[in-house]
Amino acid sequence: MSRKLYLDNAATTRVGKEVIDEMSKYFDEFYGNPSSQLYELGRRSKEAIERARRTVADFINANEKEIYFTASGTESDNWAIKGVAFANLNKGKNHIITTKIEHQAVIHTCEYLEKFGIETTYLDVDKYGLIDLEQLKEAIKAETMLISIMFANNEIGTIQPIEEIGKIARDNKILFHVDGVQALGSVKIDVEKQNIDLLSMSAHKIGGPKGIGGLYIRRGTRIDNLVHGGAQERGKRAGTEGVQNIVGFGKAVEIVKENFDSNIERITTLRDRLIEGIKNNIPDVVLNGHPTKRLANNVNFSYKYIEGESILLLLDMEGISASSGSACTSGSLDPSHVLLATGMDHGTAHGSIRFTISEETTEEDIDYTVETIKRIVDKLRAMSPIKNDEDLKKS
Amino acid sequence: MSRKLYLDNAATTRVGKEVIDEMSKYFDEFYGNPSSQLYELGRRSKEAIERARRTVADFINANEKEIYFTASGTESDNWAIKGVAFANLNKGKNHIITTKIEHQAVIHTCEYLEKFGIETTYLDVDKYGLIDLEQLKEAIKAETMLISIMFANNEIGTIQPIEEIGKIARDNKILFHVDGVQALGSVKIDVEKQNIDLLSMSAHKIGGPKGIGGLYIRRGTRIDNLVHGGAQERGKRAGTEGVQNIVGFGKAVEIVKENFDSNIERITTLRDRLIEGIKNNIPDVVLNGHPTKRLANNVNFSYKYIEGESILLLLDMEGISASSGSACTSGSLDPSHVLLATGMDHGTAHGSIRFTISEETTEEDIDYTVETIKRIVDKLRAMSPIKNDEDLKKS
Amino acid sequence: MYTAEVMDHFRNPRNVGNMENADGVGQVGNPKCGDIMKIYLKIKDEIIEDVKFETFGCGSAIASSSMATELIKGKSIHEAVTMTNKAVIEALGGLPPVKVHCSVLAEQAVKSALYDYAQKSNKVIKGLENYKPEDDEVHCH
Amino acid sequence: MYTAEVMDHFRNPRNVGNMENADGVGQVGNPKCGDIMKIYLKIKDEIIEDVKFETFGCGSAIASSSMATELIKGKSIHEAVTMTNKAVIEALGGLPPVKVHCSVLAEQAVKSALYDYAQKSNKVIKGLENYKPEDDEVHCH
Ligand SMILES: Cc1ncc(COP(=O)(O)O)c(C=O)c1O
Ligand SMILES: Cc1ncc(COP(=O)(O)O)c(C=O)c1O
Repeated sequence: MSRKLYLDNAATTRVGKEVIDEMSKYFDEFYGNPSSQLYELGRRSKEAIERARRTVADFINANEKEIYFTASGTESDNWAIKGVAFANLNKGKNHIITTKIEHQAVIHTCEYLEKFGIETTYLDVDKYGLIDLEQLKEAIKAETMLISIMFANNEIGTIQPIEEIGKIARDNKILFHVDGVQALGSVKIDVEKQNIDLLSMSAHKIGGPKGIGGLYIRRGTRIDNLVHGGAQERGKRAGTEGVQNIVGFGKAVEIVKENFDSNIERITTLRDRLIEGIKNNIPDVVLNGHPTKRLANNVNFSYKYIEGESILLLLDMEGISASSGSACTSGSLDPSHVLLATGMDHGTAHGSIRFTISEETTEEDIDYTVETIKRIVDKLRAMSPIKNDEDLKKS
Repeated sequence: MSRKLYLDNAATTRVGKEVIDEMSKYFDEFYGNPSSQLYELGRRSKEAIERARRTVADFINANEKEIYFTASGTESDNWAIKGVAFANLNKGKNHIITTKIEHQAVIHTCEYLEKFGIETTYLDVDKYGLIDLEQLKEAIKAETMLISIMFANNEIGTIQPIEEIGKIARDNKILFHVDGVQALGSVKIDVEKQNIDLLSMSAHKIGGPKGIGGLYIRRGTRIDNLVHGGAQERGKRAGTEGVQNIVGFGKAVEIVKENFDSNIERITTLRDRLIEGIKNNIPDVVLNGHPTKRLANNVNFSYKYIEGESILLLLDMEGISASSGSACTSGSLDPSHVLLATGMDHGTAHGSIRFTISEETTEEDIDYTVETIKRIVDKLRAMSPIKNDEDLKKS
Repeated sequence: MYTAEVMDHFRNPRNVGNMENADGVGQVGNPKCGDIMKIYLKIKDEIIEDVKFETFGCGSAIASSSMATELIKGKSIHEAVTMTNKAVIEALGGLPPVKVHCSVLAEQAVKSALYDYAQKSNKVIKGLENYKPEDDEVHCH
Repeated sequence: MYTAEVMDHFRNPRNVGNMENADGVGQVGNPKCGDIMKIYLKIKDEIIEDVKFETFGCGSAIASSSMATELIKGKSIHEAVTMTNKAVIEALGGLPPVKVHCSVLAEQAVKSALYDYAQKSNKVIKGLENYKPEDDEVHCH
């Protein structure tokens, strides 16, 4: 294996040296429990947490008192949705609106809430993965308590019109939760301007450590706790804080903040080079997601007549790490629910590969990727009994 | 400040060098998402998690398939109790039995469940903090679905007769959850022998990192998820795993396992030296908890006529970190609910200090502690308007 | 995730390709489920002289097809019809539980091709009496 | 958590101790709540010539008592009675929100001691007309 090329940065990212250095003090030097305010070691831990909280708050234009640390983007999604749902239990507000292309953390949470009498409407998306604002308006009922829509999709990278959705929610006095896990660090998030009431974040998608997330909760929002116990996080999220992880999250945000615009511009250019390279060199491919309203680092194509897992395995042999759909579903055999929601047929959906690049990706890497994926697609197509769209649609 | 003596190891522990070293590879070398099984980096992360899982399972005589990683002992407690309660929702099983001296993670969870129609009986304890098995038996009803009792108390160190409780639970076909957060690493835990169905654990209490816990769930136990989403942890606890933290948890357990018996013996001897030292040198003190059925590292006394926070502040000035009650309540002004449950009056309860030692504590440290606490108690008593038990009981 | 044997057959699949004038052709699976296997047989004196496959599917589908062709090549049709998915799994040194259906598909593809041969040549193959070509309904595994 | 001023008064409290033949003594708080403050006054010509305190309580209770005694020492009883908990907090450079009640207790202890003096000496102190010694019921803050 000559080359190592990690192109699955939407699944998780490498933790950089600066982040590791910042975290390292909180293992065996400043190891106090942040709840222990009566001695120095405990106060140090607490201060470190509050510093990180301010950094995260600044980054999304929130107040530091509105940021709560959790263990993952998934926990944040669960908390936002269950917390609002349970706070409204038996109050005649039992309806949630979300979309068909949310992360499982949202979809499975909404499904679970059915047993508590809570109903969910799943909005459609068009072939680019965009929701229809008119359909959203029509879905709103007197019982609707929450609209939960992701800022940007993790598989196809499509960015929703969050500000407009937020306005609709506000006009109807409905809370608006945004799964911002993929958007954080790639799109400018401003909870005020975008009318966001709850925002889920996750550190490991932006160069921070795994197992730490955040939830922005607009002041005054009525929400139950998901995890009960001690008085951590101002009594709203119990459990001894993963201090080192919180510090790492803060540092990762700090790094992303520097040169934000120029970095995003550079990555976007590379993304488009990869998109053009694949489109121009490999026949019978479909770009998934919106051509322009998409995450700066996301390239997702369906390669007709072949299947995604075998592409991934061959890519791995060539040193390239990529993904077919989201990392979390890679254990399952169903084609991506996101691609199906865009109206794609199952057969084509099965042959989809997501490359997600990072600041470390070079032009040379992009060109190597185009050449490699072309070779692999050719090889697998030669083996396939499906040769055209007719074959693909038979079933 | 000449000396630094950390005697709050029940609040949290220092992460040792071996643990840090083991974790360090999982930041920027093996940083793959463990859900990404189709490339090398992802498989590495997954293997590391499974290795840690086996280590933890072995340590409590469980099968590796029965161990689930969470973000804290608190989350484990929440999951065990809410998970069982919600799995039994509307099935005529709406009663939980616990004790008055549980950690807030248990008590606040049970209180929260009231809004879902779930009732909890809180068992009394005697002056040593022990429950009465007869009272437990009488509390059992046809509706009882869960008994949740801590293995050892975090404040006063009292160890409950878990095996006997487990037998009672089993005889009555009731699930038995044990908050083992303080017991892990200090008491031999054997989920088979002790009839435990669910066991909460936390890494940061045994030399592991903060923000990672575990829940043992006996195979076949009907329990809802607390956090829904991706297929992590065999579909039972969603969210991208804190791989580095799980690795640290596993390593910490591995270290605790080595020389377990001789370490516990050594610490017990030091504990008893501290207990004797305080008893013999300071008048009007009360040892909290059971004299022998107590955690090897726990020393908790009430110093009459003075108040705990001022003792702690003076201890901090002398370089000694200790605690008054549990770390999580240190923000609150109420005296410890645990001490009140043992029948202690408020005034005396206010003057309680917990020292919890570690393998690193020396005899010299113990003697320095005795001498220092004596000096501090003398100073504060000289300032106090309360001079005897009569004064103390007035209110 | 996969054994070395699976990876070997995936990376260097044996008997890939199609065949003109095949004596029996069988295709099973469908694009909806993400696997299709097509097997071509050249048969002379009841012996499988040559076999080819084309597969649309995951790594283990390709490896299972490749292994199945190896297992029946040179065998008599009566032997070939007794080849089970277990034999494929064993020869591959095991498959992950979620991938077992790939080996089942390989067994069915072989049976389907033998059935086609039996139909065309008016032969009876013991063990295929009850074989029914796949119905049209789709059941993904 | 605490300001340097609080820590200084906690570590080196001024005017600690009791007083024989005090002209006024006031005690507020109770052990149930975890704070008791007792203030002793020596008064001559309506001037607080000396003051002592004893406190059972947390760091900020001790610091608040110490600061309160400093604020009234040498002042006339009419000035002393106007000392508010805010003045104590300010002089201490601030108190955490959960500890504000300590400064309230200090204000009350001073008032209680002045009231005792007024009672004993049959004086009227403006500002104490409506002062009622604590009722027996316990309200912890
Ligand atoms: C008995 C007990 N249960 C639960 C917990 C909570 O665990 P964690 O600190 O990991 O949230 C603690 C520690 O604070 C504890 O001592
Ligand atoms: C859009 C989206 N939401 C939620 C999550 C879950 O976050 P985490 O991996 O921190 O559990 C992810 C990542 O997997 C995601 O991409």
